Amino acid sequence: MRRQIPLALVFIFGVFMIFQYFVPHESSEWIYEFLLDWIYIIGIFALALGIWSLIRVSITKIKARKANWGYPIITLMGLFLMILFGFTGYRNGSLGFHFMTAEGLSNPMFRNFFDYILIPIQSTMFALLAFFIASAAYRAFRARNVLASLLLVAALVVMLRFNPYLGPIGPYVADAASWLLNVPNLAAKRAIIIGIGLGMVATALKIILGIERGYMGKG
Amino acid sequence: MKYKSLVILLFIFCAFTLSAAQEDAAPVDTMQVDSIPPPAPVSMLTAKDGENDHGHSITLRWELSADDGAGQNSVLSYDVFRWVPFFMDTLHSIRDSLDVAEGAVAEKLREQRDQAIAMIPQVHKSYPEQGEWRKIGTALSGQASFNDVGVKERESRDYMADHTDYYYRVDAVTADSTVRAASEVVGPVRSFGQLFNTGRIPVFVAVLVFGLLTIFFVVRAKKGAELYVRPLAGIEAVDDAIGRATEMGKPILYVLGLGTAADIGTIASFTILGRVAKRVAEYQTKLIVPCYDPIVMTVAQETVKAAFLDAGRPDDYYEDIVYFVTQSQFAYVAAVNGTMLRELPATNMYMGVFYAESLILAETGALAGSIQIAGTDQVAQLPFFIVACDYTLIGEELYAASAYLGREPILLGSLKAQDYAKAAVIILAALGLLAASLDWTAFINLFSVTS
Amino acid sequence: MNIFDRMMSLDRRWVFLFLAVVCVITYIVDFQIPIRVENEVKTVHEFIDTLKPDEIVFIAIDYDPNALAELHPMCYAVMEHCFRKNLKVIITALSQNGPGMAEQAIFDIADSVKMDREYNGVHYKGREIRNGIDYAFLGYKPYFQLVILGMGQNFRLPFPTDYYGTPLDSLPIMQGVQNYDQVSCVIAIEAGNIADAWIAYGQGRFYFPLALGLTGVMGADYYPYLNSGQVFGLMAGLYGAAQYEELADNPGLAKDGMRIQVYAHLVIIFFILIGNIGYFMSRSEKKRQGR
Amino acid sequence: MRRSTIIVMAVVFGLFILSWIFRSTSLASVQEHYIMGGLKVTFSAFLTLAILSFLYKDNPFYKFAEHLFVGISAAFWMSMGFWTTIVGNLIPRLSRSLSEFFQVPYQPGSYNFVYFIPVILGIMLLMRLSSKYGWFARWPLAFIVGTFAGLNFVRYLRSDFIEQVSATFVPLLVGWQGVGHFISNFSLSASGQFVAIVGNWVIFLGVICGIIYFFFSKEHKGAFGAASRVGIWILMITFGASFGYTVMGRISLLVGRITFLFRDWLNLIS
Repeated sequence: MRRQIPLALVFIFGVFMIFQYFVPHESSEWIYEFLLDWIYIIGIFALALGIWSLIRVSITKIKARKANWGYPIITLMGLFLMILFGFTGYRNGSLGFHFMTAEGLSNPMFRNFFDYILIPIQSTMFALLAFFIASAAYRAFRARNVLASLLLVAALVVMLRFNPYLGPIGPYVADAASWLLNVPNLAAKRAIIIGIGLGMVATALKIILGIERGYMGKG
Repeated sequence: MKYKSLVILLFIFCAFTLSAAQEDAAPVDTMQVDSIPPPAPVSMLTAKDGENDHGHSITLRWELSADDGAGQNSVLSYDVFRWVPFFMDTLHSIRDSLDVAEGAVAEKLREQRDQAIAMIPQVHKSYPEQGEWRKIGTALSGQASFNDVGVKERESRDYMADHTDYYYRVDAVTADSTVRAASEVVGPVRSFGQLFNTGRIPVFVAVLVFGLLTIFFVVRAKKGAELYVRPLAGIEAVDDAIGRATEMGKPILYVLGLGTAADIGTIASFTILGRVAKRVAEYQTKLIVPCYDPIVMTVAQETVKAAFLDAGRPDDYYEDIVYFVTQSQFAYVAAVNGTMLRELPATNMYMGVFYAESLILAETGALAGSIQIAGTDQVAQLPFFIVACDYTLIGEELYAASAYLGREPILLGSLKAQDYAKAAVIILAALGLLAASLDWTAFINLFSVTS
Repeated sequence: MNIFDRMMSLDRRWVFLFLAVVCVITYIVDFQIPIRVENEVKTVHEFIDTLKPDEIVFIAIDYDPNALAELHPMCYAVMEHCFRKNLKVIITALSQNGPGMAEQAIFDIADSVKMDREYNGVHYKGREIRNGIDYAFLGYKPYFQLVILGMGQNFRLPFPTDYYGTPLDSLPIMQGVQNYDQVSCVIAIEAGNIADAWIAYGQGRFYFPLALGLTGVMGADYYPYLNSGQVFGLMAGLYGAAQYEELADNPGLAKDGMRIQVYAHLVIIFFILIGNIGYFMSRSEKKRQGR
Repeated sequence: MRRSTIIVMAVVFGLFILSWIFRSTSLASVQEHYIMGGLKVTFSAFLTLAILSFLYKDNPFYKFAEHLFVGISAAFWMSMGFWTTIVGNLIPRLSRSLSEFFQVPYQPGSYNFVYFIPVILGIMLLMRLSSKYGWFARWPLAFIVGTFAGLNFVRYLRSDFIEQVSATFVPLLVGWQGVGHFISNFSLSASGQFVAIVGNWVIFLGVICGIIYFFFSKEHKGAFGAASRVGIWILMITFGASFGYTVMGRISLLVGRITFLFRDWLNLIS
């Protein structure tokens, strides 16, 4: 029972969604919209589990007093402060359980934390990619064998496509780069995508039929 | 001076572009527009229920006016009109009041609105009395069709009732919008929802063929047919990597990526996680699984727990093997980066759906000296994994991995089905090539999905 | 460990440091790099460069702030070139947030044109750019296809007044200007599907010379129109803008951006080469020792 | 704590205060809350540098920024989820009094009762925390996995299979008007007929060879092996080219941060 009912649910909803795709009628659309709405709502309940997990792991680390045990305190402080700002605000001069008002977010600190803590860290993490793309290129682009050489040459040609110091060969490099990006690129991506499509479809089918059930626990 | 026509012309154009504020501010004193002879009207106007839809739409088609792109070449656009009963204004005024109403008044108005909506088919029967022609849209010159699309939500102002008799007319309009030619009226026509989308027949055929193919090979595999699968370096590395971690006494980091439980790539990754976790439990190595999505975390916990049970070591399982970090892309990456440099895992596995963070993770992992095995179905991230990881499962290989690791005949059977589908793709592509070269459009149209 | 082994296994922090230093220096220090000019940009520049004073150029600024980084430099380069050549400019903005973009460009360029400058050896005296005389900004109207079609009849149909509410007939620049027939070319700077409308409904119907300025990713999709002659020139992304700045001898935002890009790319290529030289040399060394 | 650590901390703290003071004074003429404004810019810059310091090595500043980021972002998404999904979508359909409490317009409807189902499923999910009834959590998971498996099954069959296959249907001879025409108009220019024809051949053969590379149940030997090798070559060329193409965008991101540090924070350039 503990496994059969969930597997039956997977089958029923999976098959329903397949048929729904072919039925344009209004009632089929209504059910489709309801189902998607439900998933968002269940997601929020799951988020509560997630936050609980984060808090528990942090507290375990703090209690164990292993290396770096102090940092989870910062995580928890950030978490609770932001929750406090996110769930309270002033409206008509009184503090309460508010979020949005006509003037925007009811607690300006929520916005401040977003703009001056989340955004700078986020963009800097993203910007780290500039450095990592350089170090990855240095480390991995070695002409060790045919495959590695192809990888290396294609990357070099594309990276040189607007380089002004190439003299007369410059235009040819630019043409070669755009050919690489338009022709082999298209072919390879299409081959990969067709493969992915088949793999996904097969996996989805195995899930619906209950063949692939590794994601569902035992007992 | 053709004052009048120009003023009217401007007026109509402005009304159309919704800039009421500027309508009157246009004194015209220097401009001349020559008078335009009336254009030919459109012909053969037809109206039909919109195909393959949920109803609430009518498709109009016509033959272009003789003066559109030819003849006097004076037609600039087509105005589409529908006959609208005055009763619809009553309905709109109920909607208006409802917008501002509260409490019991709103309740009452909502009831009135629903009653009014129920009467829509009936009031359209009074055509051509108690109603008037109203413009519902514009088609540009050269276009010979128009879709009158409403919505199905009764709360909306754009609600268009099904099973109602509608009447249409199309005007050919010149630059001087007073100079126009009306078509014949078409109607009555009714909209309704269809039960089967014929535009999607190719998909339906593919579903049936692929489904039957898979079931056939799975059944055959169950009966015990031997199946060959070629070796995949990335898969073989998984076993070695777990062994290496055990020898070194270091943990294994398994990253499920940014996918949600909605992504098949993530679900494939659960299966791989299950296999890895089972072996980890047998070898008694430490496993770390930080998660980005809370539902993914929940499923991953179930998976790992079941794997430990399978391996006969349920007591070694604890809930925090799989833990939630945060649902923010780069915060998750920052935390996983930190984990990599502090726990120094022997092996990092990245399986599932990844975005821009792929390279940040893989480079940090390389810095920490871990063996790295990646697999993703995100084509854009494959180059970075290929460059920065030791082994990469490319696209479809990620989905095949679970079958490879498990070596269960049923799962291998479905791989065979995938291979047959690929063979079919090659044959179809070759045929399609011929078809395209020989202008054999009938074949190409077999694959066109229209809606 | 000999030098080649060391070249092969540099600490990656050297790569990081080198890249950071080069980016910061090329960012702060204002120096010029040569830009290789492609033909499709040269045709645009030449077209505008050979126009006579008081001829009219129509510039469509159809992008939103999210494409600003790529398209603003292009818009600035073209507009300044027009004003320096004493051309008159009619501007529209057919995407919703376009007017903000257009105004910002107009005001910034007006400031810049006030200064005396020398481009390609020609001295240009600073001058005041006046609304209604040197340029007209018609503003935004929805339904861009209809607006483009309507302007083919008369600019006054979609735009009875300019963006600031002045009737077009009271603007000196618009005297005798009815429709596309009186403008010498249309330069459409685009971040989306309005580009298609300019080709299909504008050039396709009224046959004016059309040049496109596009974002980098859009570029490749529009080359077929260049080959078929529907557009006479095409500028794509920051690189396209940099080429225009190079031709106009007026380095600006795009060349600044390209300077950083070119050198950052060179740093990466440099490290790839170092790695490979080290790899091949140490391999041949090992072979020799092995023998 | 080691002495050197304390010195570094003290220096960073000192610089932080200095930056705060300088930024505040420079903002005093433009902003009302200039002390707060100075703190905001300084703190943003501190966090930016803390993350960048990770490139040197893992250090307390990075750890601080990382842990702060995790906590705040988790709470951010939780607040957003609660207010948009629960308050914005669920409550207006379930309860009039709760809608009034949260001041959102109540939306009565005859099918609203179905919204109790996700609430029940959500509560079942929370039962995971109980060791006895934890297995109830599989119901909502089964619902989600099943729904999306069905949804993706048809959608990917269409977008990644049928549409991609039909996209390979290209003519092998582009604009063919006979051999004479082809030879007399022969050119190697990027827009010429020859290049277009070669392009279509490469696309066709590339797709076929790429697909052959992904065959699992056939040994890659002989002609089949050769095709699969060509397949992986084309994949590698593509990966190299995509890698090279991405560099430009990534450098732009770095330029964005340099702009923040040198213009918005240090005010070195205008």
